[in-house]
Amino acid sequence: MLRKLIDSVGPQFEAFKSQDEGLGVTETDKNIDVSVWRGGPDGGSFQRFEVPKQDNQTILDVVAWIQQNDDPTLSYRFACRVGMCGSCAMMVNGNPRWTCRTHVNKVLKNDRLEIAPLRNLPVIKDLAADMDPFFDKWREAGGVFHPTKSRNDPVEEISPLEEERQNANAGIECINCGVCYAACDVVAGNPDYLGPAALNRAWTLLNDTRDCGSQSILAAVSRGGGCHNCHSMGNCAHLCPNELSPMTSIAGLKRVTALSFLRPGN
Amino acid sequence: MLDLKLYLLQRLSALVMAPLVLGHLAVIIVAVQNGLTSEEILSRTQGSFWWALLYGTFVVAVSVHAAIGLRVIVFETLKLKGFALNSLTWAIFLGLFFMGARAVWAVTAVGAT
Amino acid sequence: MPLKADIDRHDTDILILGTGGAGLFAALHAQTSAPAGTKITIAVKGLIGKCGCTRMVQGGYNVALGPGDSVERHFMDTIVGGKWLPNQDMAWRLCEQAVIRVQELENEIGCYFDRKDDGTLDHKAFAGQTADRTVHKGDLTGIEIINRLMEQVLARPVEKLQEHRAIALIPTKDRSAVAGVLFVDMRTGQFRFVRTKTVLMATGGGPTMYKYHTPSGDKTMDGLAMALRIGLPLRDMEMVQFHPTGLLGGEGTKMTGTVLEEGLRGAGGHLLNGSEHRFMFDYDDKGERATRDVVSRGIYSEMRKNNSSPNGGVFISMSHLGVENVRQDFSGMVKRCADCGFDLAGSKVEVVPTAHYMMGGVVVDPDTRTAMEGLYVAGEDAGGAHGSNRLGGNGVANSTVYGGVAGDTMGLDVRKMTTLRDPDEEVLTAEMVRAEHPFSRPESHPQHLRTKLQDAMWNDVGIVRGETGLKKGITQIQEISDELMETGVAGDNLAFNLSWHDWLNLRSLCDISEVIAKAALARENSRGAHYREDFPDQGDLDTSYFTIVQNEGDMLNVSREPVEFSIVRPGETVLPEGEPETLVEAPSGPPGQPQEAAQ
Amino acid sequence: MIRPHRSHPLWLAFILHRISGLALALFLPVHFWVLSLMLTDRERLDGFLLLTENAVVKLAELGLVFLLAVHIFGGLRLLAMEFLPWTSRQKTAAAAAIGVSILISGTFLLQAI
Ligand SMILES: Cc1cc2nc3c(=O)[nH]c(=O)nc-3n(C[C@H](O)[C@H](O)[C@H](O)COP(=O)(O)OP(=O)(O)OC[C@H]3O[C@@H](n4cnc5c(N)ncnc54)[C@H](O)[C@@H]3O)c2cc1C
Ligand code: HEM
Ligand code: SF4
Ligand code: F3S
Ligand code: FES
Repeated sequence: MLRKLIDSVGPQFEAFKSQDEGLGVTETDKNIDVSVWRGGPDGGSFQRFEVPKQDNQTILDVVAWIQQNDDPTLSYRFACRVGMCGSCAMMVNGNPRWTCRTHVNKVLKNDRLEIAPLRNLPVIKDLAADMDPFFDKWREAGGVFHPTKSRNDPVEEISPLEEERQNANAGIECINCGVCYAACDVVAGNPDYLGPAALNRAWTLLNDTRDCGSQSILAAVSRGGGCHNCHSMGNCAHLCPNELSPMTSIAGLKRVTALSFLRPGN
Repeated sequence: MLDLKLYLLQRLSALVMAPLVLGHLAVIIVAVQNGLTSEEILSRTQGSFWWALLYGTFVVAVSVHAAIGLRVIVFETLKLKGFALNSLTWAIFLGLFFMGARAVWAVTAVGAT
Repeated sequence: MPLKADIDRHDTDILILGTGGAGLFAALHAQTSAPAGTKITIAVKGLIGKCGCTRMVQGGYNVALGPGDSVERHFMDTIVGGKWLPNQDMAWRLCEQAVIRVQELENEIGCYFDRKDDGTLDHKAFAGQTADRTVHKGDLTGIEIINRLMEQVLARPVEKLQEHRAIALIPTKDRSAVAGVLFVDMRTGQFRFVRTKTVLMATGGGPTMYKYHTPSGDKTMDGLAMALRIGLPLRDMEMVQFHPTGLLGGEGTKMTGTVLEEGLRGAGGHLLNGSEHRFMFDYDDKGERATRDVVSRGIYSEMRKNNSSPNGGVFISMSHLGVENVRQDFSGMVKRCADCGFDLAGSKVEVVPTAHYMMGGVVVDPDTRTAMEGLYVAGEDAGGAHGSNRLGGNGVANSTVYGGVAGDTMGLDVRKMTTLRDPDEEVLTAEMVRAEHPFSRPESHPQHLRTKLQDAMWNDVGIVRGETGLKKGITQIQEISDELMETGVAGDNLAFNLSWHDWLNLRSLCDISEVIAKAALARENSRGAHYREDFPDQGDLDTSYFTIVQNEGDMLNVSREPVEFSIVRPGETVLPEGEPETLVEAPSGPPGQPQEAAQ
Repeated sequence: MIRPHRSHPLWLAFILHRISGLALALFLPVHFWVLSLMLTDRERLDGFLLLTENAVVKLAELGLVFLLAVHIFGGLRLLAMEFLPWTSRQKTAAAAAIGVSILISGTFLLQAI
């Protein structure tokens, strides 16, 4: 019963179950047994590869090694290779992660890895997911600056010590990698849910004193798929590689939307 | 699926219930100590306007609260939507409300003896 | 292999290649400057806003808004820093417009740059600058700029072609104008030809043909290679900027080459060679705090003397500054190293100079127009604004300023262009054949060739150059290039076929590597980023010239052109009389105060 | 058993809250039904209440009170997190919620025996 309940929370990738996050011992001249998901929008399956272990090796390096040395048809995506662009996220041993900055030792269990495309998004091919729905929701959540001034005005003076600015700064360094989106079971269960990253962005905008779109943002995050669907399960904050807490931002949205509903004058 | 209004209803009902349930728990702990009989329950509650109000409020709140709560779980796990989901929510609400109302009536109405 | 018949044809009015600072700004500006009903399309090799180098900008953005600073001062620093080679009209425009652009970024786009506690903008002082000038958002400035730009573009009715790789500019039959751009839709592998009235090339250079390099993986000189093939002149191509401290994690990892902040050295970090000797004072009085090119050459010399660390670089050591302090002051860098398995705060980390930026590019005018009608170039693809050396903070200023200028210019020019031009179908076919070439050769992954090219460029066309090495380098590049043409890729499934794109990447890199090597051979002096062992002098400033490389009948033609001192001559200044030479205090550098955090 | 992306205290708090809510929603109608026996069938009710002396029934009752405690404190934690801006201590709060509920049900158990 419990098992079923836990499973029923959302459809899952059949993931290799590992809870060990500790840094393992480095042993070279060993191979890693890697299962890589292959397929497209219509489904697929895991394929196994042997990859030589190296001292310094990220998950992205493992994937690239396979494509460059074993199977040239393997598809995946990356750009910056250093944790800035958010292009390279994949499911690694069941957890969504930025692969370019995940050292193999951090996730390796019994010399095994399982790598799959990011959860909760359509697959293009193999490890490359289609991120459009993620960005569509970013936009739906009101995620664009609404200006009041122009390029001919001086830069506004805003103290970084102001509370609102601090709220905004706390969430602003999001690289839209989609890790939180893949980690959230509400997204899995509710395809309309805007998701942690989009809502986090909405919260930073709401706290930006230069932005004049508060009303439209509040309306956008209060609709059917809005912030009120979040159960504060915290997978987003737990796994965000930049240590942001979309959960906290969403709680902020809940608070502000509720207050503005109860006190419409404000 | 939760929008702002359902969310607020659920949170408000929870806030209403919190003190009631905590109080109820305390009563149970005391009551159970002496063993439960219907006599005992009734002697405490029967004819009391305040008990009726208390339990009545709880029933309303819990019907709202649980209906919305179950609605969310059903939506997320069974993917029920639209009319079916709304009907289910109302059914749970009404079912709980009537059963609850009957129970309150049973425990508090005068003259049942 | 028969030619794939299914080429999709598509029309637009304004086509933009790339979504870095230049591409995204162009899309926004074109939207406002073009007449209503103009169709705007943005096409990019990766996902919108998630590829390219603007996103990777750490240190910040140069703008003359700091205390006492002026456009004149910013301009003079740019000219002096570029060793008198910059196109002065472009440099002036860069400095002047940066002010507007930063205000636009803040007020209209929604970027928030760090403030001082009193609410005013915080300006850092980078090396080579005479005022506190660099605005930033922590050390993740590029993420803030690109995320906000991306949001604006996503919210607008701009047609988006993601994971579309431009493979050729297609001219009209008479070669006077550009008719459109040929793409590979990477997701399906299909060819797509987009006819357009105007094209902005903003594919962002990026010297990834060096063994150690900083730019993002999608940047492989495609733009310059396309420009070269269509016959456009490239200038300053020998000018490749190296960053002294790239992370060195060994051969097997892509994180090798990525930047470790220069603030580490500014704060007092030590560079140690293989035998733990602090060697920088052997090269310069300022030790680790010497300028970027000096430190890069110092490290390179140690490496050549085999005084190197296990992976063939040197060490940066921070722990003497206090492990906790380092952890606090450089939390981003410490975390980045830790994710890769290194302890920056507590022990030594291996570093190596790493190829960072292309000063050279297509010859353009200050309105981003090229010699070919309908073709515009902005950002790192365009040459001229930086001359022989780019100041830290001028890179993102350049791409955002000129991206906006390009958008404005195209919006105006497109009014005069009433019809779409028809492509030279022969060129179109030839370009498809060219791209499909590897399908006709025996299959073998081109990665080993890329490694070979990167070694050749690093060893012979790198930080320290000489005639013998350059000639050897050119021969090697040609050999690798020939070998590439005999290396095949299986063509049976072209959908998201990265191996095919690896091949195409390497094709572009080979083409431009040859240009760099030949331009380097032609410059017989040492200026800025270009250092010739056999000609260590900077040469006469008054007769400064820049190099031009152009493709003529499949031959690379290298020539020199004199720099026009249109605004200021060597020895003169545009600063008003009595202005102090510098507003920055002498870099005494208390720990934690990076003086040279230029990226 | 728990999938890796869920192995952290906040998710545990969430699932406990959900399971307890669900179980309560299923139990509540039974509870209401028992009480409404008051109206119709006093004998059966007393028989039923006698059963509370029975260990099994006691255990079930205990479980429900435990669930109620878990759910309330989980719910109060959520309400606090959403409506009070002190938000950084959720993990501690989650743990505390479980702790307190165990305490309460423990008291109940001791008293009842
Ligand atoms: C690590 C790092 C740190 C830096 N830090 C600073 C700094 O602090 N300050 C500073 O001023 N400068 C800095 N720079 C330099 C600065 O980032 C660049 O000069 C500038 O951003 C270039 O902008 P761009 O728009 O021309 O190109 P990019 O931002 O690189 O964008 C190029 C775009 O073109 C696309 N593209 C490439 N090829 C094709 C093709 N064939 N078809 C379609 N699209 C294509 C790419 O995918 C990308 O979207 C840094 C660079 C790096 C690498
Ligand atoms: C008395 C105090 C109570 C409080 C403070 C409380 C609080 C809450 C809160 C805040 C939620 C929202 C959880 C979320 O969105 O993730 C919730 C959900 C729920 N509650 Fe309660 N509740 C109380 C009593 C009850 C009772 C008595 C029942 C039983 C009928 C109940 C049944 C539910 C259900 C079924 C859910 C849905 C769970 C989910 O969505 O995961 N609650 N409760
Ligand atoms: S909030 Fe964190 S996990 Fe989510 S998209 Fe942003 S950076 Fe990625
Ligand atoms: S994981 Fe999902 S439920 Fe809320 S706290 Fe994060 S968005
Ligand atoms: S490749 Fe850019 S975040 Fe990993």
